[in-house]
Amino acid sequence: MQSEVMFAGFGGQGILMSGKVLAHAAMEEGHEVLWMPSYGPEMRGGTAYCLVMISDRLIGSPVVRNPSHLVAMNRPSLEKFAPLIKPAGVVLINSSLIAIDAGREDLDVIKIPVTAIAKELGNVRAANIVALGAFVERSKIVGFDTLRHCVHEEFVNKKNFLSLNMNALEEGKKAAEMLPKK
Amino acid sequence: MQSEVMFAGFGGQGILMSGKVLAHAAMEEGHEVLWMPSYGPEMRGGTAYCLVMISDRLIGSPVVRNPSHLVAMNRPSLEKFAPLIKPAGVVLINSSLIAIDAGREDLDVIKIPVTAIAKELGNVRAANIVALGAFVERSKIVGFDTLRHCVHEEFVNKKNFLSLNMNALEEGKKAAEMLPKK
Amino acid sequence: MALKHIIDVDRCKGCGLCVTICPKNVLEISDKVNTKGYFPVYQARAEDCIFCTKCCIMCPDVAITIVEENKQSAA
Amino acid sequence: MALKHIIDVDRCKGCGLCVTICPKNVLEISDKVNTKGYFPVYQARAEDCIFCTKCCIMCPDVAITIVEENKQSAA
Amino acid sequence: MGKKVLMKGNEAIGEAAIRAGCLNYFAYPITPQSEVAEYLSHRMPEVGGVFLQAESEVAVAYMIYGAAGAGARVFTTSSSPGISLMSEGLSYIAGAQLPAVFVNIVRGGPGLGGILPSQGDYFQATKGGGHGDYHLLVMAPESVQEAADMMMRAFPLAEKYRNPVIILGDGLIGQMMEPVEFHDHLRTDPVNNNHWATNGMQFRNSSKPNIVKSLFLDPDELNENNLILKAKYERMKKEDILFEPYNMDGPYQKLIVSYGTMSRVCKTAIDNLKVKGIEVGMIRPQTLFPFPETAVFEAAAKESCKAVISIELSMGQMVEDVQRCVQGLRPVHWYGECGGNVPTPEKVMDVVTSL
Amino acid sequence: MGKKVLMKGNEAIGEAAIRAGCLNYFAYPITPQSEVAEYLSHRMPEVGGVFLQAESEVAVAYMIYGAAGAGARVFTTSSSPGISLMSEGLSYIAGAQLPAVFVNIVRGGPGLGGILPSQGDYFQATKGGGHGDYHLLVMAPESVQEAADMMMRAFPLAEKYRNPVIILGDGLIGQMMEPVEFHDHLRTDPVNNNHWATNGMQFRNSSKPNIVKSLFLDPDELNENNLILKAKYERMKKEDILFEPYNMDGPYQKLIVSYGTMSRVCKTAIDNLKVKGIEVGMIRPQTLFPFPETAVFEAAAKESCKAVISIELSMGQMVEDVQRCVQGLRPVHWYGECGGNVPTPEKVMDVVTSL
Amino acid sequence: MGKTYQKPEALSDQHTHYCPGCTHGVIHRLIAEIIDELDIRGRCVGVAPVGCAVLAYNYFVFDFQEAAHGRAPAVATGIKRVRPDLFVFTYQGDGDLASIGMGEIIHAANRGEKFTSIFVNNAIYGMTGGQMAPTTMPGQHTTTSPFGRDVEDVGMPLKMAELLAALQTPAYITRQAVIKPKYIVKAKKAIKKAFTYQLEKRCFSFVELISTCPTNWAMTPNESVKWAEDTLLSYYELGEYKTPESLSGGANAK
Amino acid sequence: MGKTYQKPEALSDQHTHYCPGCTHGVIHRLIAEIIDELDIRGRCVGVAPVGCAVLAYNYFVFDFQEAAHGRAPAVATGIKRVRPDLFVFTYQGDGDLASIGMGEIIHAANRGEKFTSIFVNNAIYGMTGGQMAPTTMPGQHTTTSPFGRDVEDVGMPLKMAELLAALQTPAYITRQAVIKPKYIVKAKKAIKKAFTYQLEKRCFSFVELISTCPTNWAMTPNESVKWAEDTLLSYYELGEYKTPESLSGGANAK
Ligand SMILES: Cc1ncc(C[n+]2csc(CCOP(=O)(O)OP(=O)(O)O)c2C)c(N)n1
Ligand SMILES: Cc1ncc(C[n+]2csc(CCOP(=O)(O)OP(=O)(O)O)c2C)c(N)n1
Ligand code: SF4
Ligand code: SF4
Ligand code: SF4
Ligand code: SF4
Ligand code: SF4
Ligand code: SF4
Ligand SMILES: [Mg+2]
Ligand SMILES: [Mg+2]
Repeated sequence: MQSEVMFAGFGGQGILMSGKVLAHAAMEEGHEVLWMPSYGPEMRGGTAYCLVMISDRLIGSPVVRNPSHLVAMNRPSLEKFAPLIKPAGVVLINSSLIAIDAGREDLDVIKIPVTAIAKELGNVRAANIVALGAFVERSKIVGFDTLRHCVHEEFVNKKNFLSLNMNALEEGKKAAEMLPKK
Repeated sequence: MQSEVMFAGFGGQGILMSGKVLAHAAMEEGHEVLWMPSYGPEMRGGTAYCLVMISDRLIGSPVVRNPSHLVAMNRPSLEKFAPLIKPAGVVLINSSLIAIDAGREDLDVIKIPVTAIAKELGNVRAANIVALGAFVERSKIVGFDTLRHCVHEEFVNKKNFLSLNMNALEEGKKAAEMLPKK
Repeated sequence: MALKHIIDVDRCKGCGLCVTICPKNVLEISDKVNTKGYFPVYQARAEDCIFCTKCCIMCPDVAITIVEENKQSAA
Repeated sequence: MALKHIIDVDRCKGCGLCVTICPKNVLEISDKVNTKGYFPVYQARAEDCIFCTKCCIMCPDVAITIVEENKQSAA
Repeated sequence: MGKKVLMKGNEAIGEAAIRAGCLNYFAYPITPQSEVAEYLSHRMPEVGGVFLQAESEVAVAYMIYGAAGAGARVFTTSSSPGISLMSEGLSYIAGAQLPAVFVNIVRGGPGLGGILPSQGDYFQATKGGGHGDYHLLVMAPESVQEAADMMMRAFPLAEKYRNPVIILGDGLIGQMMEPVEFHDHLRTDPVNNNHWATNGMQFRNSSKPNIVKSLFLDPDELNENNLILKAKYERMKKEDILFEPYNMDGPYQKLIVSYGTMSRVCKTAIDNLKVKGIEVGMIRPQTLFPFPETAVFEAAAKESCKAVISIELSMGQMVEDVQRCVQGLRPVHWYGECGGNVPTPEKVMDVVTSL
Repeated sequence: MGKKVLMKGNEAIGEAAIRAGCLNYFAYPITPQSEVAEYLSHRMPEVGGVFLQAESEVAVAYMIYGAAGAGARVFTTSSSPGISLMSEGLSYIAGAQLPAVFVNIVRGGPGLGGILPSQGDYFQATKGGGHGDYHLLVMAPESVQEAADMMMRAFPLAEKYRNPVIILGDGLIGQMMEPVEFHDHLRTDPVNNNHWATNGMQFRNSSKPNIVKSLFLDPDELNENNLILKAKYERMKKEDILFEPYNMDGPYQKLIVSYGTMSRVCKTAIDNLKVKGIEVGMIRPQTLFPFPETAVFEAAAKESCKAVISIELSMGQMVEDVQRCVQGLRPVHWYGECGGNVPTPEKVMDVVTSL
Repeated sequence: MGKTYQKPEALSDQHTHYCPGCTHGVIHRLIAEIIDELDIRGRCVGVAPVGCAVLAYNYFVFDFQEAAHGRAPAVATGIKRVRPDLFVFTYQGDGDLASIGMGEIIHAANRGEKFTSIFVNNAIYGMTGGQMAPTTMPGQHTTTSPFGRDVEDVGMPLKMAELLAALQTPAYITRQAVIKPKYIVKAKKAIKKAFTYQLEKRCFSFVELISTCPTNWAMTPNESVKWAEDTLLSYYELGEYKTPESLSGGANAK
Repeated sequence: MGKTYQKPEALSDQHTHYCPGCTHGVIHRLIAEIIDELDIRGRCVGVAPVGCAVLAYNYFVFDFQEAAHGRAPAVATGIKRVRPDLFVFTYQGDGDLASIGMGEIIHAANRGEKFTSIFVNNAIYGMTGGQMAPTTMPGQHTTTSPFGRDVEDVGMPLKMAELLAALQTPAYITRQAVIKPKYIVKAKKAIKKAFTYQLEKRCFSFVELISTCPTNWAMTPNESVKWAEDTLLSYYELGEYKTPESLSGGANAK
């Protein structure tokens, strides 16, 4: 079994980091993982994304046309990637910044105002971790405790941001829990 | 039929030019010719030389281990090249600067004090043309009139040197004529 | 001939340089995203504008133009 | 201890720089070729030499040395 | 081996060099490998090593020359245009027989090209971008782990042969994170360099100067130097060819030759085809020079094999080596893409089955 | 054709360029080709052309890029290390599809090496010293006359393909004098460059800017550019292969493949062997890229032929192309010398007869 | 009172890829305005660098060549030598011009090539993600000077205008800034002067422009302006460093 | 009165390949003398250029590296960074250092690399047969400036000492000559000072030495000395251009 998660949004929205935390958690759980970012000058003012691949066996091709899931932090990235997601995939829409829909019926779309939630927590930059919490809660792609552990590790050396992000993770989880089960 | 003439001496002795004039003359007479100089930093304070190849048909290899003839303007070049000359080849020794012999019996060695002759003509730099005149007179490798023509062409734009070198050519010829025929 | 101050909302990247530079404090950043995802600037106090072109000179994205009103009328 | 002015004939390239530079006009170019084909310098008026080392300082080929006589005696 | 950490290829390359005892790094930034420099700009001071951002790649090559010539273990990283600028330097380093490690995180070319994954520098690396008769020892990893492993292997090989080693990655290898386990530190110093390095006569108790140079004005000496080099390359062919056979036990009808990022895609394609009952074998060269000539020949010679295909992220470079090795025994095909689009496993399956 | 004059190869190269209508020359001195610059430093002013001694070979490559990009006919000359320094530039020029002519009077390498004749830059020229998928059109003269002829041919070819052309000579070709007859002046201007050259919009009555570049950040566009290049190289293989068969009519038992200076020696050797009753044939590639693949294959395939040998002034470079073309049909041997000693005809005879 | 302002014709409609607040955009605009004013669009060739301005050719409406990293002055030399009737300028960043391209800029300036170089000094490598530039300030943190530029280790920031002014060949060398309108207005005058010197075939001309890189300085655009004004301008003094009229060697003549 | 003089130990017995009267030999000797005097032969590494001094490694009795044309400062940087305990100098001609190697020398100087560059300015490319150098004098005939250097076309001769003195990083920069004993004595003092600065780890040091090339100037050695004194010294003024003690920027500071 292999699944792929696409994280996408503006540069500066912490896209690469949430992907990395997820990859870390999957690795901790003994999976094979691969994290691949977009890179280079196209990042200037454009869409940044990263793909996290999680698998039970050695990961072959790092090139995936149709990822399993999507975390879309802004509108251009939803528009770009939603059409590519495999049927039944979880698609998280940051409804604070995205007013449109995924435009597909065969996906498990969850709309969460992650930016607004982060703002309420005191720092808009934690939106990526809110999204991560919500996404993992919905997709169950890794265990939540592992995820908590990995978020902790990520921020343990940035003391000012640790509790902010631990809270963000829980708030994301909560927001997802409140959605109707599909 | 192909023959090769090696001109050798110090840098500054006009070695390359006398070779070039000979090549020119041979070309004028309808032969295939090739002129190959030594080049590069080994010229600094060392021995300069050039090889003139004259042939009735297309010249193949420009690499010749055993030239037919030698014009040696200083001692190191005589020592270096005399052993390589084909039997019966003409070897001109500039006896003004070279006190030794060719050390071979099977060559047509002619000793001419070309530097001294040039000095008498008023310019030691004409020694190369004295040598050329003597060598051609002895070897008959090209017609002397053609040679005169080519020396003239070479110096026609350096008016100060024209008559000097025309004289040098004749003096070289004379010096060779005075030697016993072999 | 009256002058008109025009902000091309979709060229604006919301950098805020013009806001700081405006001598009359005319400009503010909007809270509505433009098509490129930026929050563009707008003339919050258009009536104070003296058409000094400082904002035009500062703007790295040539998002602001000032034209003579009648020339624009056709638009 | 007397000084001795020695020219290594085979190092000398006959450039003549030392000849010009010698304050006592001691040096001249020889008319005998050395092994490398150059006409080396020699002390034409050795008795005038004041061992000022100017020629040593000038010589690009370190062809001239000045030593204390007794040190050389072994050579 | 330590515990697994999740690391970018570029960072793993930097870390592996340190573990290989290489504490000297000179480089110039270029996408997609700048993270190596960024990583080492704080790691080198930590371990007491040398980190210097040079003014250009031309200068980098000669800083490497100087440092290696002085007997130090040293490496650099760059990407395609930067490696081109090092061509003259690589030729000098090979000619002077200095050990040093180069990493090329290849991007799309020619010219400024693009920054996405490419294998367009195969010729440059294996046939010698610089002038004269020399070869680099060329390795190509297909994963972050292998990139780290090859780095640690590269230094001893460079020193064994006194020859530059180059590792060819691409933007995927450099930019992606995968779990990686590092080997233990190699706590060795460069060996034997007292014989040739300019490390100061008094430090090696010698009164004989060492000269580092590639100038041999005398043709016999230059020929001699070239024969020494040639002998090394022949020795590499005997002792240090590396390749991975993949699905080679079955009765494969097609043989893929493919390396690096591209070979991972091919592996997935091969696995998928196997499920469909189609057997395809693969030779994955891990050293591109020395090239696994015999392995490719023998694999092609296998009875079941009907065709060979070289699959590359280039317009057809390795295919020439494959053709040379297969010696007309089987038809040799080529498939590739350029510019940064890495073919999908599906595309590879199509291409292979339609042969 | 005019009358025969005795001229150095280097000077003939300069003169031929002028006759080919190329009035722009940028270069940096290096033995053994500095005479080209010395010649043109007075000839260019005479004909109203541009002569500039650049600060380095790196700069030369980009002066050529700029001048060619502006629509001018332009060329340079250098020798091995200088060409290495142009690697990045050559890749840019090929990527931007600019026509220009380069001359490499090859010297012994690697590194500073020596200055005597060598063919050690075969790989660099034919496989691409720079990064990325591109090729130079490579020609190799064996005489001063042919050097001049190839120069005149090089410019139209460069413009036909919008691709750099390189001529590989060596110290013999550059330094020797032979009689040479020049073709009449080509009084043409570069054609079609209004479509792409940055020659000023007003001068071509256009309101559309022309852009000269090799950057294609979009992978599809970069792939497209590479496909255009590939198509050109395929076209070269169809339309512009040049080679000379020598003594190919008889029942030769051995086939030599050899070019440039080396092939002249081989011709003498073949003639001498013929006198002794031994028949040896030769293919002399005049274009090294495109390589006369079919000609070599067919020549090797001839019944009488028992062995093929690539004879080069290198440690074995062209031999790889020969192997590739011969496809295992006949054993392929190699003989070569490096460093500046050109083998004598006698040595070649020995080698060939002992096969 | 009040003035009009409109986008110059030499500038294309295309939106730039520059980050919000990046002053590359300001410089593009100035160049385009002057080219309009001098009416030389039809014979103008720009030479783009490798750096954030690598795509500059998309933003202007005249011929352009994209050079290799650092080599724009050689490219411009090639163009100008074979076509002296064209108007040619290079546009280069500090990594491009002052690091890898040092040889080319000094030699072009010293030969007195008759083109203009616009030098965008933002004290960092923008394009590649914020590495140290030769012009990075002492103590400035970058991705390759994570502890701040250590002048003991890598020396003081390079002052290109001063360096080029030390050459003997007549030239116009000036340093300006583009961080606030008052500087921008002066910068425009300087660029126009530089272009005019070229049109008059008088000399090589060089305009250094102190710029910002909010993204890699990790500041907002407004913070960037302040930092540039406070920190950069006190080290990189603005002014005319050399004019073709000044005695050869300028301040540096001995 | 009277003194002794003997060949320094750091100089090998090998006869040089230099032309008669070429001052490369003088410089070699000075370097060797100072290395003897400072007793640093055992930790000395020289870096040879490509130029007539390409074979310098044959004439000294200590470790040597032969660099590529122009790249000696990069090579020296490599050596000195990995082995700060070694004593390192480059020896470079004007083609090597001032033309192709411009980028490397400026950056090494600006980083304050702790090695010494000996710069042999003979206003010509000696090795390759007398082509124009960046330091060739206006009107000087060379094989690539057959009508004399045309400053309208290729600019004024480069003054390397002045140029490097315009850098901010502390350094020792001096120009001396080796054409007559009186200059040679001073040149030796300057080189010794430069070496000492290196030994004290204080700064990059640079000694430009006005030299002759009788062969390619087509003069006798004595004529060469005269031409150098009359022509070169009036353009290339001798003196100390910068010391680590002088205020940063020296004469050039604004
Ligand atoms: C030969 C080469 N080396 C390195 C690079 C990578 N590179 C691209 S842009 C750049 C530096 C850009 O910095 P700067 O010139 O200051 O321009 P900015 O982006 O700051 O405007 C570098 C190192 C390259 N493209 N080519
Ligand atoms: C890359 C490269 N370009 C050119 C050359 C050829 N070359 C050798 S020495 C030299 C110039 C020598 O002049 P200079 O540096 O002034 O030294 P000099 O001989 O005058 O002492 C040149 C251009 C080379 N060897 N390598
Ligand atoms: S024109 Fe002047 S007053 Fe009006 S908004 Fe712009 S800066 Fe403010
Ligand atoms: S300066 Fe321009 S881009 Fe920035 S906020 Fe103002 S209008 Fe928008
Ligand atoms: S030591 Fe002085 S006086 Fe004696 S020869 Fe030399 S220069 Fe003349
Ligand atoms: S200076 Fe030296 S080489 Fe020259 S003539 Fe005097 S001793 Fe001989
Ligand atoms: S990275 Fe810096 S220089 Fe580049 S566009 Fe962004 S702000 Fe401008
Ligand atoms: S060519 Fe000039 S620099 Fe070279 S050794 Fe001869 S005189 Fe000296
Ligand atoms: Mg910058
Ligand atoms: Mg010189």
